[in-house]
Amino acid sequence: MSILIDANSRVLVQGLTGKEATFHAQRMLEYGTRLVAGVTPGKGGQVHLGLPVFNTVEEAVRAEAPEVSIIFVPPLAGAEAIMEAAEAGIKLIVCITEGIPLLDMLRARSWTKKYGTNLIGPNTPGLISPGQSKVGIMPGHIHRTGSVGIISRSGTLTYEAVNQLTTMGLGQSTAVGIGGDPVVGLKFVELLEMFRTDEQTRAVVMIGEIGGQAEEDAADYLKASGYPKPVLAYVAGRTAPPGKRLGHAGAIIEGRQGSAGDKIDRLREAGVKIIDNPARIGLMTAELLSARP
Amino acid sequence: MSILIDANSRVLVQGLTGKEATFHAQRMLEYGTRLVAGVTPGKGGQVHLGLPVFNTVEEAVRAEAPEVSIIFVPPLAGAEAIMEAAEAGIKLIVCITEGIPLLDMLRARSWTKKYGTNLIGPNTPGLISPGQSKVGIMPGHIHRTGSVGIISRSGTLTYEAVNQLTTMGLGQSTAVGIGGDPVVGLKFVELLEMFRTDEQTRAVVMIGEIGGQAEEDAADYLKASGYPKPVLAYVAGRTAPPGKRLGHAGAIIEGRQGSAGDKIDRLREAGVKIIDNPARIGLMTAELLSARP
Amino acid sequence: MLIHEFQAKNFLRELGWRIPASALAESAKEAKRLAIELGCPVMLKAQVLAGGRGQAGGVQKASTPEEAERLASRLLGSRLITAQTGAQGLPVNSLLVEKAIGLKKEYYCGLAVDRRNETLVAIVSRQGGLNIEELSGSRPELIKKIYFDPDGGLKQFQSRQLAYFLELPENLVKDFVARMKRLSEFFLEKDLKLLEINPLAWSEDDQLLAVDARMDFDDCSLARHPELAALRDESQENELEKRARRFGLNYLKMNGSIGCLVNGAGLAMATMDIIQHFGGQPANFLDIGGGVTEEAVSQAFELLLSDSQVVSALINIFGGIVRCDLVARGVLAAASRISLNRPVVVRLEGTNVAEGRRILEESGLPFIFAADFEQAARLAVELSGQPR
Amino acid sequence: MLIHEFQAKNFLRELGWRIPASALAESAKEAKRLAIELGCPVMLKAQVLAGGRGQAGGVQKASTPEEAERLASRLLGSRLITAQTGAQGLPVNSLLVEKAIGLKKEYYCGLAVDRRNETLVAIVSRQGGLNIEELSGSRPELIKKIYFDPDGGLKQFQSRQLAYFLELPENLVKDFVARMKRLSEFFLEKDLKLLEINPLAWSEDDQLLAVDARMDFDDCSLARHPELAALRDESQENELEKRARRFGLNYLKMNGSIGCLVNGAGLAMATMDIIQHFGGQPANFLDIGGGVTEEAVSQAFELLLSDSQVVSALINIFGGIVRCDLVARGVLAAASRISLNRPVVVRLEGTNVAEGRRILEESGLPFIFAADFEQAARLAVELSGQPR
Repeated sequence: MSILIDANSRVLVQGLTGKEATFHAQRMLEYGTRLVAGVTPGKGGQVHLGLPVFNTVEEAVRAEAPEVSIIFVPPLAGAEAIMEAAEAGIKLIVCITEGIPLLDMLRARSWTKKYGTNLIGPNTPGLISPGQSKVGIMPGHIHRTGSVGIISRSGTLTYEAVNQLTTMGLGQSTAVGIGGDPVVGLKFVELLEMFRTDEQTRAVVMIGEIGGQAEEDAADYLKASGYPKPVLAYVAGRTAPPGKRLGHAGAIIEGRQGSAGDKIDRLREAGVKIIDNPARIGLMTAELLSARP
Repeated sequence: MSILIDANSRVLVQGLTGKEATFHAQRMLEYGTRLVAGVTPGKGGQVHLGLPVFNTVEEAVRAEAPEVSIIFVPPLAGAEAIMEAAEAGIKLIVCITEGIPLLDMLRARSWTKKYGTNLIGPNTPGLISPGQSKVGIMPGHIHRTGSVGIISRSGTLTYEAVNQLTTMGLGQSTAVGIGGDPVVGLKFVELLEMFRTDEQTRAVVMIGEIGGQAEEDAADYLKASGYPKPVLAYVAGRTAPPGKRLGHAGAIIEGRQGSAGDKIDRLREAGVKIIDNPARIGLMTAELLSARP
Repeated sequence: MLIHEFQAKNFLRELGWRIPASALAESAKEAKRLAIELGCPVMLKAQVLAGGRGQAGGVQKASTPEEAERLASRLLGSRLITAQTGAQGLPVNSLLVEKAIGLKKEYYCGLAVDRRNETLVAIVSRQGGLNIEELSGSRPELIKKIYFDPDGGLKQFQSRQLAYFLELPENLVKDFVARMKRLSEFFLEKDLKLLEINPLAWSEDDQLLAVDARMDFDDCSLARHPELAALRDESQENELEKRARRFGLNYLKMNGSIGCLVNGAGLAMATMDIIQHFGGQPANFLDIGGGVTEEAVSQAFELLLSDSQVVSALINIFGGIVRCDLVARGVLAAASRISLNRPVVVRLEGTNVAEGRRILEESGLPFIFAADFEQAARLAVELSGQPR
Repeated sequence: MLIHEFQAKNFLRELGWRIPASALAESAKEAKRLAIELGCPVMLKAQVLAGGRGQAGGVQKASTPEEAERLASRLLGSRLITAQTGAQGLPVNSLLVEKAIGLKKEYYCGLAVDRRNETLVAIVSRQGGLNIEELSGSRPELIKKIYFDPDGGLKQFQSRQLAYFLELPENLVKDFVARMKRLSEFFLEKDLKLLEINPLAWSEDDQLLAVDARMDFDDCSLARHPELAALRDESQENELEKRARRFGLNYLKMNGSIGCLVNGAGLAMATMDIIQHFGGQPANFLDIGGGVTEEAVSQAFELLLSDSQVVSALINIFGGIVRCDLVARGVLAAASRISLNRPVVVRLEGTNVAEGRRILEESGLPFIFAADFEQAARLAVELSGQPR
């Protein structure tokens, strides 16, 4: 079993008829993802990529019962798209949209908490359970089904990590991009907890970066839970200067908080195997797993 | 045991130094209520009626650890007073203030729900566990300790009911005025549930009135729960014309909803003993109780 | 506090809603002039603060300016009796003269407080012009409700859900969503309890049109909205009720013969109920409230007796916050101004009851004292000439 | 987006806050004139978009108009290097000339996003003028935080808690509460990420005074606040970074010799890290982003090479949304405009990798292809003359 999504997950695409959404929806369909509907206000009743299009998520849910929604809408419409999906009863929302205003996201997070909805992102490449379902924009072909869980705050760096793992013959159970924004939904702690009880997953690779406290929280969680599976971590941004935002809105060392050094120290203390060279994520994972029965 | 308050309840008075609050705080002290502090912004550090006064509820809670707060503040400050008490960790708030704007109360209710705080009122005479504690503005001397629980949407009509009971030799476990506004905190259902498991309480008298759905909800609850104790009800406003507000902001028959007739029918169906003559609340309760072992 | 249709429409116009061209007429001549200006046919709409105007003849269509003048002269100065006004009706002091517009479809659109769910609700119906409550009983499938909270407000996606439920043509969906946003913000900012656009219409020239509107503001919030308080039309209120309000009293005229003066809304209702229980008819609901002054009690008592239908009076006080002696002094003050020519039954209980009774007894006036609630009611009914 | 102190103070003034009398000077003469007008002593405050101005000599006191002129002529036109600016500093194009005011007490007051708790926070400290983060480490007892959510806003009772924590004199509590209400509404309406009044002061004439202010707006929200976007002072930005922003690129100048062009912020950071891991020094952070065009890639590459510190370049692309062929074409477009006089290591992977590689190979230009991430980094470091 993977986490969050599997071959049966029924997926809705919010903003389906847009250019980017269309492109990625096609890739998802090719990958085998079970897309069941799209939503674009004003285009209800149309058929796009063979999928029925609805004006509202509510209508789409009534007609096609998706459990998962992937959001491709403009930044200023992002928070409302999340709220709409949450209120309509979607249980897992994957928000690809980048550049959603911070206060909008605080509001959207209250909604997902109120409705008990799992949110991935925003500003995430999404997630994939290789061989089963891809709900995201990552290149599907680099993945292989396997036993390594991946949780990452980054996009392309995750592809890099996945590629290294696959090259080493290590497949993935589920790879989740949690998004690079200051406020995102599921973070390391929640996902580590899901991987903990996932039988398919034998080890977890965390890809962190500077900014925020998510890695520190993960370290605390791992320590407190006596985590039963090996965890490896690479934290990007050791060379980052304080006070400067490195691309991701969340990747900024503010005052004394959020430096890569601190995060690495905390994770190491919690028993996590630290990867210093980002080109050796695959190699080190393979070594660690082969050292175990 | 009574419900909600007893002789040990530590009580804070918000707005203590005001005229009305001072008057009623004195009556409460005379009754034996364990008042421990007051709050009036700008008067922190003073002593009033022998009680320490604080600028904020937070400070009062830190210093005197009240669990209950009774609010006497002007209507436009009422909702904030409730929020302040809830955020400061007060577990039972009794809001005497009348005339709090409706939207303010919707906001205050979200806070009390978020903090898991019990709210009585607003626009309530408060509540009393005779012989133990009075957190309200009712005349204490008409009450006697005993086994009848009272839940009422009205003020003076409750005094009338209590007086009749006491005259018949029937004391009260706890008498609670839930308030006459359209939006109030604890209603019949929650309080019936508390009386259900209260050993001191042998019977419950409900005093309802036109408007809203609280009596209907109570009927549903009583039916569904197989309520183990006898319940009597008087519903005021049989002669009320539809569309006209009778004093209480909540006492209005809107469209088809909220008429006394409907409420009485629903309660009767749920096995409640209906009192037609409001002068015979005491008598009918006595008859019912004497018919039981 | 209800405001008139034309006042509500002024707000809607400010909020970007389209409304049919219209203006207010206070004379038949003006109505004719406006009919000419606007172009016939026009609707003449009586500006009274009650629903059910249409069925009561308060909304009339005029095909010519002359007809407008004729109808207006009949309506203006009359009292309109609708299902919601009571038998006395309400005075028609002005008419809204409004261009009659061809409509493709009519809807209902409302914002309200849902007290049971303790939240706000936006309601639309595919059929407009009707009573939404009746419709929700008989044709629930025509109605959609969306709940929202006062802090978060109505979201655009929620308005879109309403728009698509109404099956609005696509070019009106955006209009509707944008207007609902501002409308809900207005609702929150101005502390409304109810706001209805009924009918909301899709006009023949493909516009979204607010054909009639109703706004009910929260009286409790008027202290922070003086601009709203200024909109109150006192001509639409009963004279006695108006006087009562000025003294903070809750008074409501009824049609019986027993005047009641009670403290507390619940006890006042119960007093009315028990009077009826013993075969009498209450002349009024009157709650003097908790924070009452001697002066207000005095006014209350005078007001009560100024109702010529009153044959007997019943003072029923259970002192709590209100002290019996204060009530007694207030009653005496009134009695010193007016002649006490009808029997007054007095029942006092609670705070300072002895002092209150003493004051009334020592006045030498012919009060009839009752020992308890039931006896008081029986006596009052008896003295009203309608014994059981 | 940070704005200048004087811009932030303009907002504060509109919001009802008192600020010391002040005006902006762009020349030493103007500074002198203002010093005369305001009355000495005055403070001269360099308007640069970075903190730490005081310690860096960017805030000076002048006791006479002549001293003001002298100090101003020294500051204006210089570059101020503070702990937050980097080695190049920021140009001082204007000075705020401000009346020096006697203060009884100084506090800190801030509104911020608390990303960990996913909510907003109001923070005050009994000591002002200092760095709040350092203070919260060393003297947490001086600091009080109140959390609030963007929908409900900061409540008055919460501001009262802050005021009483600060032990403000009673007559300033109400001022503080009223101003915090408007300040927090402004924060929400204008999408701020951080708003600091530091120091907030209790002046000798018993006023509540905002002595310095800092506002940081959310760049993501500027699209809905054109009036804010207009406040951007581009003179405070690095030329290369400015050019990059115009093409939607995330570029940050560093001090090393290896220019990097990467897609994705995480991979870009990792590329910098691995360069250092192998003993090299990155010349920049450059993320071309996901929605990049050929034109933007071309600009990015040109920009990268326009940094004269760059000895070797590393193009590291893992194609996902971004296609390798698009990147290749963009790079070629740039190479056709500028001379490729430094070694460029290319590592392509992912979407359309074969096509991308083919395009670069067929160009005949001397790109150095790497098989994987590690090899690419090693090569770039080697070619930068800093082999391991």
